Amino acid sequence: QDQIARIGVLAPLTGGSAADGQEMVNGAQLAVDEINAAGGVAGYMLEIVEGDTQDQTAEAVTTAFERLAGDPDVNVMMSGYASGSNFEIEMMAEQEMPYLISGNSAQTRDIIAPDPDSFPTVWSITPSYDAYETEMIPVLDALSASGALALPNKKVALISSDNPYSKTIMDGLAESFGAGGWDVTSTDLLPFGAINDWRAFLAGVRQNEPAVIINTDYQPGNAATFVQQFLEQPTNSLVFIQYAPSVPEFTELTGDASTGIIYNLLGGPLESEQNPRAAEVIGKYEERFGTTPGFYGPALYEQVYLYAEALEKVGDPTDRLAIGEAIAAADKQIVSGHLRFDPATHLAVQGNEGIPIQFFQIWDGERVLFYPDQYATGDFRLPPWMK
Amino acid sequence: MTWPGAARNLGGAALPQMDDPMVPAAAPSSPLLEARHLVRRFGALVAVNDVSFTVPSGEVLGIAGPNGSGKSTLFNVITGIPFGPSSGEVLLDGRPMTGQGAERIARSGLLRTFQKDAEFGTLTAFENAYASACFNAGRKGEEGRDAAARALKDAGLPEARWSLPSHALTVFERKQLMIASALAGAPRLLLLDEPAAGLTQPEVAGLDALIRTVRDRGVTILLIEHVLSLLLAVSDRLMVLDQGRIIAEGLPSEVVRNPAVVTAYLGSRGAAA
Amino acid sequence: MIARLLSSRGPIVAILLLAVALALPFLSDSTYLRHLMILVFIYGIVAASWDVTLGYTGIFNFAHTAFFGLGVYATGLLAKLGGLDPWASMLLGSVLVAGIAALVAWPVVRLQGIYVVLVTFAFSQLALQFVISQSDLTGGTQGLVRIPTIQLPGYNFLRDYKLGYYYVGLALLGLSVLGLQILVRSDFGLSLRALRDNEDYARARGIPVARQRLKALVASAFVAGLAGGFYAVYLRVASPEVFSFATTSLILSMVLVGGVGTLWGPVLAAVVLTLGSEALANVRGLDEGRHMLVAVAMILALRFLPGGLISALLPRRGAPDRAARPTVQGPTTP
Amino acid sequence: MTLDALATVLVSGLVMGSVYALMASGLSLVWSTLGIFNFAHGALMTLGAYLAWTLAGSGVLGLPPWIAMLVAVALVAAVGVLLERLLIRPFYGHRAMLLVTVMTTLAATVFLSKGIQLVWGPRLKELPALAPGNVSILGTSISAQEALIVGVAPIVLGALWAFLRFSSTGRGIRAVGQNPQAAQLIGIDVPRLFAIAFALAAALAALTGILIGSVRLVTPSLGDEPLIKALIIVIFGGLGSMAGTIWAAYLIGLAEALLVFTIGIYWAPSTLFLLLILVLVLRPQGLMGKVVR
Amino acid sequence: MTDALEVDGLSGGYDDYDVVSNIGLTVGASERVGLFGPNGHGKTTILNAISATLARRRGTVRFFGQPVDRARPQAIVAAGLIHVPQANTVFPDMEIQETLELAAWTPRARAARAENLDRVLALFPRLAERRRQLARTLSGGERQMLSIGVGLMCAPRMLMLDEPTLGLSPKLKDELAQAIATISAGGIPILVVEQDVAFVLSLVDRMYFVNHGAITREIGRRDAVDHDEIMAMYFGAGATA
Ligand SMILES: Nc1ncnc2c1ncn2[C@@H]1O[C@H](COP(=O)(O)OP(=O)(O)OP(=O)(O)O)[C@@H](O)[C@H]1O
Ligand SMILES: Nc1ncnc2c1ncn2[C@@H]1O[C@H](COP(=O)(O)OP(=O)(O)OP(=O)(O)O)[C@@H](O)[C@H]1O
Ligand SMILES: [Mg+2]
Ligand SMILES: [Mg+2]
Repeated sequence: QDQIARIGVLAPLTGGSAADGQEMVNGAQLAVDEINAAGGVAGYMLEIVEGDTQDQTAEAVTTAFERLAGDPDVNVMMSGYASGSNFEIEMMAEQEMPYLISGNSAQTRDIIAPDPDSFPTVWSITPSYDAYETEMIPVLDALSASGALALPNKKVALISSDNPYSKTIMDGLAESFGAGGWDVTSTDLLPFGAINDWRAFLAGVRQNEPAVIINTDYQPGNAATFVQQFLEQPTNSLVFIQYAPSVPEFTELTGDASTGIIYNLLGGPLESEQNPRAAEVIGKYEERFGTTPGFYGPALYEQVYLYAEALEKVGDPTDRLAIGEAIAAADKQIVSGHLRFDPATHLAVQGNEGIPIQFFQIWDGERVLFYPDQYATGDFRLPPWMK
Repeated sequence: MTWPGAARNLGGAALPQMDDPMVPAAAPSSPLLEARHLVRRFGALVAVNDVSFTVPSGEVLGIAGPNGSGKSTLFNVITGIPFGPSSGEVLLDGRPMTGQGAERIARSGLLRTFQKDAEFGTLTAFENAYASACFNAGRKGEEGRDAAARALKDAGLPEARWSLPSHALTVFERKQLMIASALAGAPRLLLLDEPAAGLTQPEVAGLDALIRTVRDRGVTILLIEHVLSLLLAVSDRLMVLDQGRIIAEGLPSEVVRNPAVVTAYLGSRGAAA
Repeated sequence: MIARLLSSRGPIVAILLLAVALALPFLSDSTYLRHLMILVFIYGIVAASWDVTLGYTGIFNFAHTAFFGLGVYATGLLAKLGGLDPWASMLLGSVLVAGIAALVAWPVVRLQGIYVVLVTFAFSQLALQFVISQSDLTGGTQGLVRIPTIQLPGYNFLRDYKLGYYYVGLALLGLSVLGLQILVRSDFGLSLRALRDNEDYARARGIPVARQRLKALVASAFVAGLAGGFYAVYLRVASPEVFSFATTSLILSMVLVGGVGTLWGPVLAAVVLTLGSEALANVRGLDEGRHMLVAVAMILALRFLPGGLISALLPRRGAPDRAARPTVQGPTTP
Repeated sequence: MTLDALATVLVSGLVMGSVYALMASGLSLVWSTLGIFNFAHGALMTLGAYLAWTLAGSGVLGLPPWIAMLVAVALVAAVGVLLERLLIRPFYGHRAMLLVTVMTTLAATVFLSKGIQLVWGPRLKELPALAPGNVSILGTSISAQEALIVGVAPIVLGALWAFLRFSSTGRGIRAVGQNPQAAQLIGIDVPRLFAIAFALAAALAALTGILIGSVRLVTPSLGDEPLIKALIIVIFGGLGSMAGTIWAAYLIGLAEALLVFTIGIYWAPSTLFLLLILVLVLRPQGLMGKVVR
Repeated sequence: MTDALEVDGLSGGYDDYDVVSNIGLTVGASERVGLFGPNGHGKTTILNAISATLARRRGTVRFFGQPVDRARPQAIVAAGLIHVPQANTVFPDMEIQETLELAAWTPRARAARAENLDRVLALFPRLAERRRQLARTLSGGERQMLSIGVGLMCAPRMLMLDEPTLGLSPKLKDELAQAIATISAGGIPILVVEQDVAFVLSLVDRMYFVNHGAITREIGRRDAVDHDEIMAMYFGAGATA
């Protein structure tokens, strides 16, 4: 008697990013099953259709999109990330397809911001990455001020691999450090891909002994190698690595070696007593699939709920514009904080009242959230190699 | 691919065409080919060692010599295929050929066959000959097909075999084809490397006739051969190499009596021949 | 000419296929199917043109996908940053690619057999590295998005359920294969096959080996560039994955499964492989298994159709069976 | 360049060269004997590393690392035999054998690497080091595992070279590659030697995979990049020349280290490619290859 | 005493057609037998069928009384029936000496390696001069010498030679004829395919004429056919070659 509303999930199910892809589908499935068990929404039972974006080539993504779009029951699509450039946003807009996405928010903004009204159905639950570039210095200053950290100098060494995410962040960091009166001793760029040798960079570090070392390459394998090679001959520096330490694999690979490493996250699960939603969703996921999710499982879980609530309001899944409008009006607590959308960029609003940037330190394999204060689960400690 | 045009045009084509513009009449005044101090080294080995000779137009010059004496290498350095000389030079009609690039040399009329089988294996026999007419003699289309058909006929390849891929031909047919394709390319000097090897006696006799026909049409010929009956029958002059050097040169009947030639090359039985 | 065309079964099959292809959009209004067919057309062109160098000329050219990729970027940049009309960008882009191919050909025509793999492969890596490093221009690893698309007066390619792209793609495929067909059947094509069979012998018969190779490379690169141009205006994005080894091996499989040394074989294989692997994509839970199945199918096809898929449709002409001599061969250094 | 820097470049070039030489040797073996490029070589490396991981400490069986490595190598050798039967042997004498086997081995790569993803999942794995700790060579500190590779490579390569050159099976393998018919006629069991050659190459691949996997991390794409490098080295080293391959491996390793030092890691690969093209234009027969005429 | 080689009802060919059919021939225990006939009529194919280098073959082959028609090529070589193929290039990237040593592959041959090597190098001094030269760079005749040398290194109990004189100089041909005579005088039977009728006549006891894939005539030494008669045979058959 129930009608069916299908949700197209674009995800890299095969190839190098298959782990992420699987998590996306799992997260979505978890939410769909819950909603269906509760009787569906607005007379509709939800169902997931997968579109494999493989290695994220343009034609693979377009093919997956067309395959999903060809199904008349698919009136919404979502993804953690589908392509490197998010070009599929345009195709979504052409078909007025509601599209929820969580990755690559810089690309999303670049496509949408020039003309937001052309994309009424496309929304990103991740905020702008600007905070990655600007929040670092205030946090460091706060740590120094509190006496938790004594920086021996104002030198920082930066390294990145050549991908838009890491490179943009490194360039932004270099700029804000420069503006903050820091001496940026290096901004090395490595080719994108597996990096097995960080020693050339580390040799420079040992010469300059900067107070802060920042690696914006986001790949956990590379980061693990980086940590190991740094520890061969550590310097008295704070080590910051972008994104990678948030992935469970990183701690598995490095074991105790990663104790003391810091990293930050924008839009990741905000696991704190102040945000019980995160623990709840992650707990459900672990129970169902037996593994700890990263960000994309919970993200898709939230996206399905966002859609379900919009559908509840509108009642008709084929009224895509109305669905898009309903999503735009969202104002709720999700795993990563409080979600509201910025109409100028269609991204989630960033900030301690919106989706906050979270700083973590790894200690004995645990991730300790030490900033922002209102969500903190512990304090920053001096890494074991520092004096 | 078959060439319907070829079969159609065959009937009308008179076979030996002395007035063929691509086959210039003999110019007795100067030698057609002149080799000056040709040397080819392979590391320490000197395969061709200071070889000089001339070939007047219209002659059949036989070349003999023990195995490994440098005969094939001599052909290689003359034609630049696959390599030129270490030093020395080759002149055709007084114009230097050496260092010109193998295909240029071939197009100026120096066409060779190979001791080992060589053909365009997946092309039909006819296409093999046509490719030569087209690219070596610059005869395209109808004209090239005529030339190819004529050359194949001259070489004696049965028409029924023309549309077979050449790798499917028998040993003898492939030899015929190799000569036909050289003929189709409008040779002025034809260099044959052991064309009679492995042939039966009747086939050798056929080759004998073919060489004479080609010669009579004004093509000068260099012939390497170990089948003495053929070599002695068709050569106007005979040159014997040993260890890269010319050890005898002259009329065939005289050269075979030369004691140096007998010891190095002919042995007892050969001398009797 | 006509008589010769009709003398074999190939063109008849081709005309039949063409009729089916023309009618397809009327038989099904699925944009998904049309999209897949457009990809088939693009890959068909790339694969068929690759076979001109790989199969007909015997050049181990591993830069073909790079030519395709450069076509994508050249057209994308000309249209987006250069502000040129996308049609003109496609054409100019392919001319540019042909020019680059001439540069690559310079060392390639001088090298023997397998060394060509190295140079062409190195070139495609260089091309990729160049595209990635010039991120201000090309968008780096992120790629170039929002490439303007082709337009016809009064016709909107974006709101016609891909009908327009479908026919443009089909026309490009038809024209490319026809053009290549004329090329390989000409005297020039004959010389290519000749020098492939025996390089030294080709020289001995007056064929300018280096020059013919260069021309073959340039011609096939031009066509690949054209396909790249169409790819760019159709998908409206240029991303570095077009240079990837995965793309190369996908198209290579089309050439080999379809039949080396034929033009229609690769096109046919483009249809079969694209539609086949997509059909498997619809089976849920097959994920990696689907690629494994395709791999097995490919090996079986190579094993049991040594002349390629095309040989299942068209028995080879001319040579009787004995033509294919199953002799054991040692390392071939063509 | 200071003496210190020179030492760093030398050591890092030596490490890279050793890895390259190991990678390329198996590929070169198959190329110079069977006359094919085995694109599955990289996937076999990966397979070896995963098998060793499963057998060793972190995996199910918990064998000591050395034993795990040997067992994994043997298993992969068996896979090699199977691959030769299914992918190579049926195509002997095919008119485009080189290309067709490129394709079948590529298909095998897809099959193996997707299979590896299915079995072991996409997450990274870490192999226990055969030699833990760090050592210092010429004043440059590297991990003992890397030092082990530097030490093992010449031994393995020397043994392989001597085997091919002096043992009768080795000579037989070379002969079979050059002319199978003639080999048959002197009494060589051609199919058996083909299988041995392939098994040996697969074993070398597995060994390399395990050694690399214990320096880097084990991922489903562990063998991809090494395969490309190895391919380049084999071609550059000269066709069918094992000695040339090994020289090329060390030379390219050193050149790369030098380039990384002088112009940085970003442009080093491209520059290396350009250099290779230039060298080939000047020496069209490869580094050590003979003129094939 | 059993014959060295007994072939009965042997057929063989390529793909799906037979090139030779119903071949019957024998070679006595110390006999020299010749095969001749027009080009392309199946002489090589007969030898290939006997040495099992042809996939497709039927009929019986006995070697010193033992059936070998089901045997694989290496087993036939191990038994001592050695086939020296026509115009073969041996192993292009191996040195002469290495090739000859390798050729003593079977245990029986390895036992006699040093001795056989001396014999071969004495027979073809050119090979001794060029021990370190790669086979691919040899001249046509030198390559032929190497090919025969390889056959001799296999420690033959019987030799099958396919056009051994191809490309050899008259003098060398002579020496080869003598060598073959010596070898066979040592008790090794010989089956030789040859186009040089004079050569073959001087060498063998008996000859078979091969025409259109079948043996159409047997000529004994006592039959004393002369040159003209042989020419007539060719002309009768050769027209369709
Ligand atoms: N590429 C090479 N490298 C080394 N030696 C070579 C090379 N090519 C030829 N030779 C040697 O040079 C000598 C001359 O060879 P060539 O082929 O010219 O002899 P030929 O007179 O034609 O002999 P045949 O009558 O046996 O064909 C031979 O001893 C041969 O081994
Ligand atoms: N590998 C092959 N595949 C198919 N046909 C072949 C093959 N080898 C030879 N043939 C055909 O078999 C027939 C007999 O060939 P074979 O080589 O046995 O003749 P032959 O008498 O030895 O000739 P020749 O004196 O030229 O060596 C020929 O028609 C030839 O075309
Ligand atoms: Mg010669
Ligand atoms: Mg024969």
